[in-house]
Amino acid sequence: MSASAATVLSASTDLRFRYAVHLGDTSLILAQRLGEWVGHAPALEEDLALANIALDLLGQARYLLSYAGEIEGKGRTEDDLAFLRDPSDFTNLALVEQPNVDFGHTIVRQFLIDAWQLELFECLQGSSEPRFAELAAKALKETRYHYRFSSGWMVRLGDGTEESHKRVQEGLDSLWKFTSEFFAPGAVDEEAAAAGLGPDPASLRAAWAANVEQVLTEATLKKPADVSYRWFGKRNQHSEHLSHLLAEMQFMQRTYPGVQW
Amino acid sequence: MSASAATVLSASTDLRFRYAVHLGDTSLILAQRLGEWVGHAPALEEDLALANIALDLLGQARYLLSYAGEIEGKGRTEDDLAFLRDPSDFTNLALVEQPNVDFGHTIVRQFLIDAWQLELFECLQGSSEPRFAELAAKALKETRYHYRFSSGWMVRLGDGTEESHKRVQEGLDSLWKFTSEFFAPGAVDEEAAAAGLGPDPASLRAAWAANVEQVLTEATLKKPADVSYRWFGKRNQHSEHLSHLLAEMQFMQRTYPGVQW
Amino acid sequence: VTLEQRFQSKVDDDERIEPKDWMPDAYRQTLIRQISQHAHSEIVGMLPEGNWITRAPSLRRKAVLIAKVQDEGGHGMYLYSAAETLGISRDELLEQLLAGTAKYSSIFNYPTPTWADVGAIGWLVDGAAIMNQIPICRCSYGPYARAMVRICKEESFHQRQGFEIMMTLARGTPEQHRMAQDALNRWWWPSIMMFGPNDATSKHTAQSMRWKIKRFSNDELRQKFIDITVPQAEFLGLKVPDPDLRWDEATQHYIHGPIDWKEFEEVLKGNGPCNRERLETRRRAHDDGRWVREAALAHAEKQRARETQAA
Amino acid sequence: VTLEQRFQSKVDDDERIEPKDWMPDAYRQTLIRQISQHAHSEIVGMLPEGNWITRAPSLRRKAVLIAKVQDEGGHGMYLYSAAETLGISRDELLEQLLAGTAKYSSIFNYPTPTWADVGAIGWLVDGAAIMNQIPICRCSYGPYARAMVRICKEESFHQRQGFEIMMTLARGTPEQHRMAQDALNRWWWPSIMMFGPNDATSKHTAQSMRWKIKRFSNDELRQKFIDITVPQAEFLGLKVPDPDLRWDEATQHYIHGPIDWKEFEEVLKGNGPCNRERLETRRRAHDDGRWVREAALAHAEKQRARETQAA
Repeated sequence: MSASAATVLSASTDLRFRYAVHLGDTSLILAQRLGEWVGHAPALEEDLALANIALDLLGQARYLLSYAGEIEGKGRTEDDLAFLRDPSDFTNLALVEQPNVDFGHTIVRQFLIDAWQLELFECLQGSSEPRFAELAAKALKETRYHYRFSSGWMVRLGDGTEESHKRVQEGLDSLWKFTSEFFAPGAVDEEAAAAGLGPDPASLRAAWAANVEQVLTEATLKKPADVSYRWFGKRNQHSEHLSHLLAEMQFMQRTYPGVQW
Repeated sequence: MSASAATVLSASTDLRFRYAVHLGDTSLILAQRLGEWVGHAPALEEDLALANIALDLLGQARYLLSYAGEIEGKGRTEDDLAFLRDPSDFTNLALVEQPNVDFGHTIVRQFLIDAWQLELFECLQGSSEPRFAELAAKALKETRYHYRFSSGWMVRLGDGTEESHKRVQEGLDSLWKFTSEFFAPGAVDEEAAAAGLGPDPASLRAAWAANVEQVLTEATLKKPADVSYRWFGKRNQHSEHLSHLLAEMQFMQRTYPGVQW
Repeated sequence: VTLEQRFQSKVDDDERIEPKDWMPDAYRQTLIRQISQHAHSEIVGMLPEGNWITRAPSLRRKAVLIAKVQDEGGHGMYLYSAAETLGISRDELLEQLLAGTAKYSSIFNYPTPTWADVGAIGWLVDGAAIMNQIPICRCSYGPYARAMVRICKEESFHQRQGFEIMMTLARGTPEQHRMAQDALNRWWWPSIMMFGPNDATSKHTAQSMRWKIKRFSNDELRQKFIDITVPQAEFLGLKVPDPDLRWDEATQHYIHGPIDWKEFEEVLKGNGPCNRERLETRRRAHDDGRWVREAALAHAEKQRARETQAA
Repeated sequence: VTLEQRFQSKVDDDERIEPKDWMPDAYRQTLIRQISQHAHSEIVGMLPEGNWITRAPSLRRKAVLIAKVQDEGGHGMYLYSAAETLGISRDELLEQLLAGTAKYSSIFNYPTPTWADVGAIGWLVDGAAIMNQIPICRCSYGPYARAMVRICKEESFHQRQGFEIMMTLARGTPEQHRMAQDALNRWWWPSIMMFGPNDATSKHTAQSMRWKIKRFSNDELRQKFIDITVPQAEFLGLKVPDPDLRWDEATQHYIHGPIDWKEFEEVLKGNGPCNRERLETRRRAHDDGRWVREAALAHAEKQRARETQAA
């Protein structure tokens, strides 16, 4: 984030809006997925922990989408942005919309994104936009806790039983391709970096990879080969899962438009 | 159906509307459930068969809901009735909204309802309302085919392997309680019977039970004990599954109201 | 004096019984039954409201709902811990729940077909629960009483949230008002029945009163709940679905119509609208989670072995 | 004359080769590969459109969509049967599909995020498929040619339905128009790539032409498709997402911009947006259905035993 004061000032309203929505969508959609677990987790402790992570992420999403609505200046609220946009308007990372499948897949998804958010929020604290910096400081503390939970389970499952190892390795193999999006150029986060709003996505890779590799080693898991996957949620390219998730999430607001709840 | 000409004439528009909606909802919701199977069945032949049954049921639903909208005279179409009513307005039998779970549950659900529709449509052919009689004649032929499929699978699964026997017995134990609704009084079908529109629900029980018992015997399955279950879809009392099913089914129409597709 | 007499006089003097104290076996068994039943209710009670987490109509409501359901899980944890002080493990208790031999509050066998049900549960079910639970904060058994203090605080918070949902709906659009009224229609009688059978037919009351596990009779608590709740319904502009309900000047109480105890018995026997679904859901979560719990154990075992080897 | 020469002269004379006829092994293998690939494409192709069955926006569209996906399953059946006449079983073919060793059309590795995708698949994907398949109705191998006649009839019906969905959207509300344009943007290039690599790099063409399994080159068919489809897009009021696209008076053809063959290769290699999901879905259906297939076999076995005993 080495943008000069001049570029900082030029970070347009539109860009700040889109960046806030991108980060907010990622937290929101992941919160929605984790919310599906509540009442159904493998044990009571995990149920509470997943609910907790969902709550933190939902808090981030509300902060970011409210801010986005505010700077957009068209009177859209956090709820308008969450419930009244079409799937193709969402710019969350595609990883977070992937289904829960089982606890193993859920933990892999969480671990990969936690490790990324650790780096993201660390850097975002230095954003030229105080609102992003403020969010990042709070979210970083939360993410450290999430990461402790998810990396702990990566190790327990990877280095647990034969079955748990197999399941979590499958989850890893299945979800790995979505991590290429974290660091890929050509989307709003790159623009945001150029304007000093946030970190250059590519710059997060080294620390993320080192972190992930260390945990995978401890978990006796095999790091999947990198593939050139290029369908990115942050470029509005989503899997089929997102529209199903949104159909459920948005149903009430779509059915009763303009109503207070 | 021994109503006199006088009662026949007095079968109010409102009653015909509600009866058509009740029967139409049952076919519609079951079609929706079967539609979930398409592309996911145990083998290609079953995939095609389930799609076929879904299509027949959907045809029945369209006929009945169109007719309901017509006699209601408020300009509501089959789509308005299918996509713009709330769960509590639906009067389908609760059995048909129960989730697919596995092929065994799906077959049990289908078999129980097929055996009921056989009797229903047989009698409904004599409805004082020609439109119901016409629907019944066509639907009866379809139902005979559905019943052949579902009863055939009941026997194959019940008298197949240990696992298939266990699964289908579980499905039967789980779904049996919903059959009490078929024959219970105090809902629109009883009113319809009094007005000569359709059969007395209780009158269908003996033939249904004989049929079911025979198939269960051949399938080496144990008939569950009757329980006094009294939450009935036809009295607008639904399980939690219906609102999820409708949220998915209705999403497009709810999101884009008043639009042609 | 016998142990039993000493025990009873402590109870009579409003002293707390603690885990290491001597206690009659029947007292212990009654407490295990009651606490575990309460714990199971919290766990099963996560499901009807949890059903709306993915569909909550605003982000704020979603957050509040997740937090509430999470609190219920937390209550389950405190209560299982309280039960464990009486010499039974959480695993044993869970097994009883999943085997269908332990009870939980019948109210959770009713479905939540609409969003208004989330409001109605908070307002009525949590309201009735508080009524039942506040006296237990002074229960003779220390760990149970202390758990209950914490739980009651959170419950009354939930109850207010539920009431607020109902108020928003009742004062909202006609559809919302209808949704709220429909939920009240469906939850009123089951809530009334949460206090258990009439005193005349309730079997545990007398002994539990003597032991100060229970401090008011079922009918007393039910009456208290109705007296508080009916004016709230009026305030909301909703109609309590009891045609016989009337205010009685003489007793200064509301008189309610006859309760359909047959429905109560049926739901208790397992024939409620969701009994089977609730247990199946819990069983599925338990079964699907087995490999995870096994992995955690296996990993802990490996860690221990490595540490031993290192030492 | 050798068997091979006699075979080739039959082909040259436009006589049909039938299952019991002698044929070169390479001809048989080429056909098995092509027919099974086609069959697999029908089966996997049920998934992207099937994704919208539960959410189709009207009952009529739902019925049409179910029927269409069902037709695709039916096409899969005919084609597996045609392949079976060449001495390979459906089970073997399915195994290859699930093992990931058999190919299917890459187009089905793209997702259907919106309803407009159902229209776009009918219009573009079925349109391209027909272009590929019509010549196969005159293929030298009888069972394949006959299956294709039946399939082509249904496909052109599907194509019209897809076009009609697109028309309704393109002429509908601004949101609907946007949905249609977005779908065209996403499906255009993958459809163009359905015809396979440029003739210069295509390896199977020459021999297949000689055997009359193939009658036009990839580029010929692609050109034909573009020439027909571009005016349709104009008629719909939609913009083809190719900035270089232009009508060439001299050749009386549309000239298209460069194709991103790197994307084609990536999707072929398994790195498309849904490759993994499609196979996992098929595998799950297969695995979840195992107990059912086993039960059917076991029951048939029991029946046979009973009949033998009775006889």
